[in-house]
Amino acid sequence: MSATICATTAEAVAGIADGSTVMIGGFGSPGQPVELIEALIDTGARGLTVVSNNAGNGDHGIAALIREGRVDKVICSFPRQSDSHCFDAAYRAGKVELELVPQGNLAERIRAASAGIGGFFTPTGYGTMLAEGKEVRQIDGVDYVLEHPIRADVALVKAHRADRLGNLVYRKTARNFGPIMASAATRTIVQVEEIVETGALDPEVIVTPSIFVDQVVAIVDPADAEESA
Amino acid sequence: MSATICATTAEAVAGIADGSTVMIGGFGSPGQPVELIEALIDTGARGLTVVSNNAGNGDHGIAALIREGRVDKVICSFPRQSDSHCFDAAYRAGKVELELVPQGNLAERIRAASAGIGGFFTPTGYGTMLAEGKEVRQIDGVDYVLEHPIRADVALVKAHRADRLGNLVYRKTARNFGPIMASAATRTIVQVEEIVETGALDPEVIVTPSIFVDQVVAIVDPADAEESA
Amino acid sequence: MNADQPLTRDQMAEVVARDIPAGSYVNLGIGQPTKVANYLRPDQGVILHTENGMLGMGPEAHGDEVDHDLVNAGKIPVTQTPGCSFFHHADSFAMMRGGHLDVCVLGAYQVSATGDLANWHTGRPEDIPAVGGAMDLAVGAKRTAVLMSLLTRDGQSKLVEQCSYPLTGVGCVSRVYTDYATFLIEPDGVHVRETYGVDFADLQQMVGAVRLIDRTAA
Amino acid sequence: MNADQPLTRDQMAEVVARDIPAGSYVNLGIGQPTKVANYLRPDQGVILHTENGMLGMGPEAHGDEVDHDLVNAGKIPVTQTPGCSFFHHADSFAMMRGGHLDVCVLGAYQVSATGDLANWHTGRPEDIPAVGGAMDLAVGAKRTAVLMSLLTRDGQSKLVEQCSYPLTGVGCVSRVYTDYATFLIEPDGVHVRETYGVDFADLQQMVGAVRLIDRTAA
Repeated sequence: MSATICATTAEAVAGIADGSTVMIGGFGSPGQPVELIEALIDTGARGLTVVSNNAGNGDHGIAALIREGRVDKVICSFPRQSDSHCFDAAYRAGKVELELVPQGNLAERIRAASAGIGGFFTPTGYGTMLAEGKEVRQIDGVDYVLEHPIRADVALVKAHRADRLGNLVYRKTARNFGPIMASAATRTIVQVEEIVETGALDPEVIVTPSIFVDQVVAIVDPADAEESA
Repeated sequence: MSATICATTAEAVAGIADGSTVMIGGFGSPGQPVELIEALIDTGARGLTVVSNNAGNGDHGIAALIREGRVDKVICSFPRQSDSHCFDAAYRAGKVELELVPQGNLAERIRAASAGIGGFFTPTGYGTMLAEGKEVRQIDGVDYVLEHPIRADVALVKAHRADRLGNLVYRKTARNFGPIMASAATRTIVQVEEIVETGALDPEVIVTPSIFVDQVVAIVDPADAEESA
Repeated sequence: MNADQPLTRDQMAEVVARDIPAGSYVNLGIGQPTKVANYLRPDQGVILHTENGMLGMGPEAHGDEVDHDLVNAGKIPVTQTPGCSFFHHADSFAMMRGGHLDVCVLGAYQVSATGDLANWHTGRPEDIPAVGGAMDLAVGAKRTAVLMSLLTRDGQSKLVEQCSYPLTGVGCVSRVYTDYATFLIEPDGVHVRETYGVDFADLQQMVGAVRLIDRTAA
Repeated sequence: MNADQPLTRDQMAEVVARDIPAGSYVNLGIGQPTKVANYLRPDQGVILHTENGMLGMGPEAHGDEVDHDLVNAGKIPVTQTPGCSFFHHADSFAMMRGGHLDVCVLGAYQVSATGDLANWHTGRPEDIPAVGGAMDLAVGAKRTAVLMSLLTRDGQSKLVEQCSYPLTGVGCVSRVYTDYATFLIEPDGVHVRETYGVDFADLQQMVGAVRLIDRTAA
């Protein structure tokens, strides 16, 4: 269904239920939708499962969501960073569960959810502790592990520009998980730096077609997750 | 390895061995690399397996390759068209084998080859004669069929522009199978309407990164598969 | 409409169009269902998908509008609309298979009482089979609708207990639009929403073995 | 070079760089292997991939060059080169997993005589595990090389019969660049191509249980 242009982040994130699985874009700071995450914190939603490459850095964005006790579980590839103290503390205190997934399997499992694939055989992780208990199979002489899709109720994504239909373009390496998360969640909420008229984006360069987008809000001067005060 | 800019189509397709599996881009006429196919015919290569959405239309391109008796097997989704007489005749004469694959499974199997996926569970085709003999599995209440990657020795692709490194952009619905075939073959040969200087294509809009491209040749005014004489 | 006459092909397309919720993303397959586009109102804001890699497909192209790189799934030249986008085949079919389309409308040889669809192959050994995107479309959309004449040329119902033609998909069809009635396929059976030129009793006789549930008064 | 002294970290990076064929697509992981970029010659035409969605990555960015939307896998600001391209994470890892990269260079805690790699987890229960793209890189490239010091701080060989640390990948490493020697892991065993500051006999003693094959004269 058509996307809605929202006036505020509060309007964009309204109605995210307790216990939701929430995909959050970004690879570290680039692409992390800090303003949407802060609006999510303001809703008071709890018991969330967060799917993201990292588990937050500094004191804002995902880090704040964890610090405020809203997250029961994190599915990610790289929680440990020099400034991941919010996650580290919650994890060591047993307040947050961690499902560690190799980064490419994380991306492919999200992509599988978006593409209606029920499972896939990946070579990544075969023979390691991250494949323990999983089905394995040798196909044409290569050993694979069976992995399943990761779906989400909501995706929070940061893009560069949207048109009024919800078509998206991204900027440089801030693209990262945005396009696959936008297409894997039941509801996709996007913050962009600019909303342009429909038809202003070249159809050849649209990265996320509007079909995947539900709410769009413009944040003219977004905070950097590492620097925001 | 870096792509080579070729002066002629003959140079671009040189060395394709008898018995090769050759992916050929296009959905009907748009995206079909007619000039590369004609150069392939000129090499005399035989016993080919062709992977393409269609099995040729009119008398040129894939149709000519089949008419000339170079193709032992076609893997495609839609061989039967109003003007697919070359395929029809060869098929009815028992000269060419057909593996019929639902179009989305064809695309996903090609994509799986490019992505190093050993197999995947798809809902498409479940319970039909095109899934007979294939492994099935119910996952989270949905019935799936296990499908395997389709790899190729060579891909022949038509794009719009290339830079000198081999980065590609496409034009409208002629994009279709080009990007996934380019990334699924051991060797990818591309015809474009224009070769531009490296750096002239916006890095945000490149659809096929140069890593997937081996040979590029410019065909300034390419024939349309339905119209070429 | 509970019409006095069986619907024409154009009227059937109009009924389908009227049923599509505003703002939907829709795939109209190839052939007769593409007529539905003619009856979509601009204020419905429906966005058309074509399997060969485009959202926001416009009407058929004529004259100078024709661009050989811009065709629909039937390989007919089409136009583009503002806000359209292009993508490759794996992405296009991921969009379908992943359940992102709201509505898909397909033709059919037969539909079963439990929503099985047969629309790709006659099953005759002399015919060269061609499946295209039919099986992907059948299972991919949130709602798969069929648009077909109710009867074959020799008067047999194409709504059947079990398909005799080779299947395209299992249990995938939820609505069937025909010249004599609009059917809703639901877990408890086949409901008749509207009839055209026949009454419910006539219709039940026409479809024979499939037990219908009358909702025409609703 | 069969050097008189063990190599410095910079010299090790230089040996790796010299070994990369012209025109290769290369991923240098994070940390020490990224130093290899400093020793690639412009005429080598090597194109760098970074897992977070870019081909044609340039050197680290400084001052006004810094763009917060343009970082490498270590989240350090970098620059772009002419002909670079951006893509999303599924495409980036498909590029890796699909075997499209010619060379990948990683650090390691341990490498086994059959090419098993351990580089992601100490195995200590008190450590928070983080894997990132390590397992994908290990299995994805046409050639996976390791760049590491040969010995641990307490003098144990990191080239081992069997890894005691948790594995990153099985049988994936084919070259190991260290300060004392360059090793080639082949089906028939571990070959020594060059030694630095030690002779073959010294080296065999340093690595202990792993039986080495001398190819330094070749």
